Amino acid sequence: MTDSPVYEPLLQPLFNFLPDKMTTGVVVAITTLLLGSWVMIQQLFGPWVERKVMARMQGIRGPTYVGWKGILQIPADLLKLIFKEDIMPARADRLGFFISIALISITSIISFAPLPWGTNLMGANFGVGVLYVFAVFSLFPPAMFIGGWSSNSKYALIGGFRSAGQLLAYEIPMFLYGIAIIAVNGTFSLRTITENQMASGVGWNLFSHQLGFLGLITGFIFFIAGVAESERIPFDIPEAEAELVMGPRTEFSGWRYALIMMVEYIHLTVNSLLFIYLFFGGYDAIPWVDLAFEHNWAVQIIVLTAKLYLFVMIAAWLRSALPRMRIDQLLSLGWKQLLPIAIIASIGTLGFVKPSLLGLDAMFKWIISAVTFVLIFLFMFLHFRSTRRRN
Amino acid sequence: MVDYGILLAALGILLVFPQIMRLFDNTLIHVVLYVVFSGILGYLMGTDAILLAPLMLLTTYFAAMAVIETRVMRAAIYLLLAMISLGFSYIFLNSEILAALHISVYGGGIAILVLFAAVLIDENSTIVDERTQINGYIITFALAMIMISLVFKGVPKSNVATAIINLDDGFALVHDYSYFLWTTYAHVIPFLAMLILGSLIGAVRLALTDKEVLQEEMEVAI
Amino acid sequence: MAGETTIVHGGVFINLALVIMLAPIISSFILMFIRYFEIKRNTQIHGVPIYSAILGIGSLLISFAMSVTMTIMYFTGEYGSDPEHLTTVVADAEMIVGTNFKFGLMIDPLSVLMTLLLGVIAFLIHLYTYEYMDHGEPEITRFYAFLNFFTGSMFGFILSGNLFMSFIWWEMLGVSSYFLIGYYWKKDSARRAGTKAFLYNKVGDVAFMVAIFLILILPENTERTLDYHLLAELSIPAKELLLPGILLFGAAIGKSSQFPLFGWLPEAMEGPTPVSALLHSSTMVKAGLYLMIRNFAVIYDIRNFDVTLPVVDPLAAATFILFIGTVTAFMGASMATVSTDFKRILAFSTISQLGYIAMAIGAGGKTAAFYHLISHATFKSLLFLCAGSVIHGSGLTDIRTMGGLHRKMKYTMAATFFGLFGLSGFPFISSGFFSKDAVLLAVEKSSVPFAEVYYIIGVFTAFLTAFYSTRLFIEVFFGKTKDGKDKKFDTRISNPHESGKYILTALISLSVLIVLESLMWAISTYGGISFFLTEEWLADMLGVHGHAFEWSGAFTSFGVVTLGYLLGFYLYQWNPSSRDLLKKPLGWMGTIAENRFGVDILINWISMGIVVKYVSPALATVDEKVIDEYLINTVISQQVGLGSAELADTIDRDYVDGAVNATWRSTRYIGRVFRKLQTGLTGNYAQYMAVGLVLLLALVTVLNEFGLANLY
Amino acid sequence: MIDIIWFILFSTALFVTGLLGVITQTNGIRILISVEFMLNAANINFIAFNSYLGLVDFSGWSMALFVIAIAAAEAAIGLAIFISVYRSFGDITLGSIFSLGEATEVE
Repeated sequence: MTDSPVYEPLLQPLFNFLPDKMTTGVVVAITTLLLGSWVMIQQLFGPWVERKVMARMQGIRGPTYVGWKGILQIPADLLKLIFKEDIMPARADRLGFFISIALISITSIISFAPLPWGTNLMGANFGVGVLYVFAVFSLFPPAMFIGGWSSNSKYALIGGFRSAGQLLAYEIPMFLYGIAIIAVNGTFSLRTITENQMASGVGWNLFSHQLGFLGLITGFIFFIAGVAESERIPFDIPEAEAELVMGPRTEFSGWRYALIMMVEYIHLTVNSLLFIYLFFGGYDAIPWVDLAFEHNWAVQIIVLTAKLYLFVMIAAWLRSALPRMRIDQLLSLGWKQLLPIAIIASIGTLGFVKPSLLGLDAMFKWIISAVTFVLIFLFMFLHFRSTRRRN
Repeated sequence: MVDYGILLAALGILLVFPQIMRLFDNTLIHVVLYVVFSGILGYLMGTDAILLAPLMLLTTYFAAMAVIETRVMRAAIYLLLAMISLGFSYIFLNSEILAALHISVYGGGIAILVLFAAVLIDENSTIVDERTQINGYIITFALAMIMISLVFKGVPKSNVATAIINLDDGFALVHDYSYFLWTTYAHVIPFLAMLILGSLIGAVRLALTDKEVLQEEMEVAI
Repeated sequence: MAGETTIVHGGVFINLALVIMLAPIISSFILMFIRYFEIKRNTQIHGVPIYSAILGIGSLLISFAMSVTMTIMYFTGEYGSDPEHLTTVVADAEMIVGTNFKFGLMIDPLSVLMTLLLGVIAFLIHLYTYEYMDHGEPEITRFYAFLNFFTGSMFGFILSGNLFMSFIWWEMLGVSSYFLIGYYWKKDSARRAGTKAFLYNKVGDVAFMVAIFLILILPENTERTLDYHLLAELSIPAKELLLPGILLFGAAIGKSSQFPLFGWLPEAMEGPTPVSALLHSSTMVKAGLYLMIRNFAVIYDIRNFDVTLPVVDPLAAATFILFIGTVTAFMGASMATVSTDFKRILAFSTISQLGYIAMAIGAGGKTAAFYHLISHATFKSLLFLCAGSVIHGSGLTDIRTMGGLHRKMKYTMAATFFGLFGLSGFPFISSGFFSKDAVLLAVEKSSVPFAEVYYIIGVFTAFLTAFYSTRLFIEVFFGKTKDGKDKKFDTRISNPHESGKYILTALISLSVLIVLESLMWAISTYGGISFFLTEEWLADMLGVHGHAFEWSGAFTSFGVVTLGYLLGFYLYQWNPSSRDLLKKPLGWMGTIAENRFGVDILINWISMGIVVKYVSPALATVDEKVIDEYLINTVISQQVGLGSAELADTIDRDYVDGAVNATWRSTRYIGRVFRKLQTGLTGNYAQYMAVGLVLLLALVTVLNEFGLANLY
Repeated sequence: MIDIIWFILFSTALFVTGLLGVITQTNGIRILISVEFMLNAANINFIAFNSYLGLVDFSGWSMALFVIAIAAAEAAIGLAIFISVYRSFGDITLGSIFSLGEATEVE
């Protein structure tokens, strides 16, 4: 972890009395906290943006009273929820009830560590980079499930089942799509992936010719999987309020509810950030060119925040535009379509960029790209045919 | 070099700690006990390993609870927790990538399968008779003692390098590891993939089979 | 410069070539799959016809663009090719390791030019198809699938680098042409035509196979190679090349419809017009002659080439080729003169022109042959598209019922004019004139015996060509009846109209192409300016020099062609009643030509009268009596079968069963003893294992303590 | 610098815990959980020794990775088997499932 955060030289001498590993750990924790607080501030205003956008789409005004145009609505709600009574249902499993909420919040917050906000603005430059984020995220489904089970409520239990099933179904394709980009760049480091996209003459991975335009398919489906992963409409089956009241969150109230809603937005944020890093250029302001001002840390943090809000708005747009899917449709989309397409697309991308990995000559590379497109086209065609017939 | 007595004492703490925790039913006492015992363990293990001690204690505690606990669902939760803390302990071995993989496979994959199965089956098991249980404790304790003494005698003589290479660039390490996997073990990975695919398909087929069909198959087999 | 080629392995051209040939084939597979699923599920997917058209045409657009790119790159010297020393790019991948059966690609001037030609023409024909075919029915997906497959196979054939690969693509061409000719398979005649084409081609295929085998075992071919670039370097005496050469030409006889086997080509008109256009211009029938040009080294020993023409041994295959070519050219032209169906006239004229190309090959004029091949491909595809446009617009096929169409179909008429302008070889300016002249010149100068006779027949054929071209044009678009009145289109049958924009795009593009071609050739011949496709330049590229343009031959052609035009105009426009006068003295000739010189009857007699009547029954009898009754029933089943069964019975009863009994008895005994340990509880088993482990480790420790074993 | 003996101690403790579970439990899922602990005890040793012997060769890590993969496959198929056993017998106490065994009264 030599070339990591800018703070490190400042912080390192302060903790010299600790053992080696511990110093690093403390420095990582502090820097993660600093950058994490920036993200947490976004959490206070992201939902407001979303609610405003949705309100405009529905022709209403959204939050207006608290603060300027209701900008303090979310902090106010949070304050209220924190001071509410802490209720735990009778015959709830105490261990599970505590563990689930602890796991969910801890995993969400520590997932910020390897996300760079600028060339030298990151919590920790872990050797596993993006894999760390995926690993930490994979703890989310069991935590949701335990929470649903331990609430001792049928809605929560069914919601927990659905939540775990859904998260599991979309985690794997999401990871596979990420794997293609990771393998192409030869690193797990989100910073290196971003820097590669920043170079001049190189577009963002979403529309880069260096991936044989396979980034388009991969990125699009990664985005879908990310939306499903953050359990937003149209994929909010676990908390479908008409069927399951609030899903696994039904029995949580007070500060637990505040925490769990916060975590939901953090999920949206982190999934958007992952998409931005892997496909949308990270903190790169302009694709194809490499200008000097793009390396300024202030510009970088502003660009990344702006992109983040763009995706919050897209999420709000999706939320107000699309109807909810059925659970079987959702699972079949995840397992039967996104996963095989993920496999085809990641093999195709790899084959395009490094044909020698598939044992092919470099002269086949555009053919590989074309064949991948054709295979995906065929696959989707056949699948839609079969689903249409069944329905 | 670690003293043999200290080693045995640490082993004793690891094995006895869960039993002591079971005697109390209060969260505060649990926390105090945990802090005290990890302090003792850390003191025994020396300053270098002071961060490993609480993690070790936590892992063995969760593992023991997963084994001892009567409710299956609780056992599954303890499995999840034990696996998470075990995964973090890999970071002390410079193996961040295996820590990440371990947590994602065990936390995201196996734990959730066990949780699902536990909820679907919903049966709290009966422990076998007293005699078997006591036999089990005796045998495992004997095994632990004999193994640790064997290792204690063996390790100083064998040629284990005394230092982990302090690799500053984790990415280079991960890259080297991936390259090694891709070159030296390239022929294993397809088999592994086929194994996992086969188990997936088999599991899905088993889980989707109707009860009647299953019973018919059983009868045919008999 | 001629013959100085550098051989390069791999490179960007191979990439391009793969894209060119695989784009249509992949799209055809997709279309076939779609159609397969439609049929299997018994449903129709909405909008599939239009999407399949887009896919089919789009894939050809890719090939077209890539072939243009490849040509420009190749001749401008980018990416390793050198315009001064022309490069041959070769790529190999062994199909069966250790043999010479390779997946080979070869890119040299010949294949590059041919690819460009096919790319342009096939793309325009696909575009034309979009309007010509009815897109209301789902069958169109199948049509595009096979059309794409056909074109893709031809691309593959052109670009293939060895005889083996050529043979594979050749067979693919055959099978896809079968499907395309029989596209309207509900019609009996279309089915028959497809079968006929396929069977006639098969004759050639057999010859091809034998030829490949003979080339493989040539004593000079020490490495047993089939690669073109290696074969061209071998120095083989003309005597040994006689049989392989004749057999290779036999393949071309089947595919390119030369003298005895030309019967399938007119029948192939049963397919849709785009198919005919593709078949006649640059794919199917050209494949055979392209093979001959490609394998020039097999017909002639290329090392001993003079700069002008090879000296031909009277015994060489070339003599045979020249003879067959001349006969074909004459017969084709005379049959075209008496035929009345629009498309059949064009078909017979194709046969005649193919004969010309074969003549050039036989006379050693490789350049002239390729020259004529190019110009013929252009104008013949245009003519077929015009025929399709006329049929599409008027609904008629017989030229006697047509007439006066010049008012209704102006653009089609202009296009037909340009096509016939090339076909008849309009003196001094048309591309057909220059190429035909080159062919005749090659024949005149060649050292084959009786070259003068062939030359005279060739010139007469040129006269006939001019005559029937004039006849066709006048009968369709102008024309007078025998009473001397202007022919008018019979509006009661249908209302003729001009075709739509897609058809016209194709027609106009091809007309422009012909005009450009003619201009270039003319300027290069008279002005001495070396253009993209001038004959000298072509000759340089192909490694063989042709002849310089000669005015004496040109004036002969001029005279003959003008005579043909005048006769045509006299008989069909100025004085139609004189046709009756000619009928009496020349009628018998017409009858012979109409019956196709009895060739089909002869083939029919051989196949039906001899093969079906005598040979098949004899073979059937042999199969039934000798193989079935004697060999299988008597010898194998009774002698071998029964004896071995008895032996097996003894072994089974005495030895195998006894061993089995012994096994179960001992197993039961052991089972009784050890059953006590099996409690069925997993925990107990684990306990046993753990106890065993503890004991083992304890033993090891104790042994180690006493120095009896060294554990570490 | 952590002495390697602590990791071995760790692995021993985890292994015997798993073994205790396998011996004393009758429920299939519980046994599976215990087996996971035993597998991971082996994993700790693999990783520890590989890290301490210098990271030139990664065989130990690779082996740990394979163990993880095989454990995943085993858990998936094992739990599926238990679920279908449960649906057929209404019970997954392994000692009480005797359908495939030989009945005792037969000679």
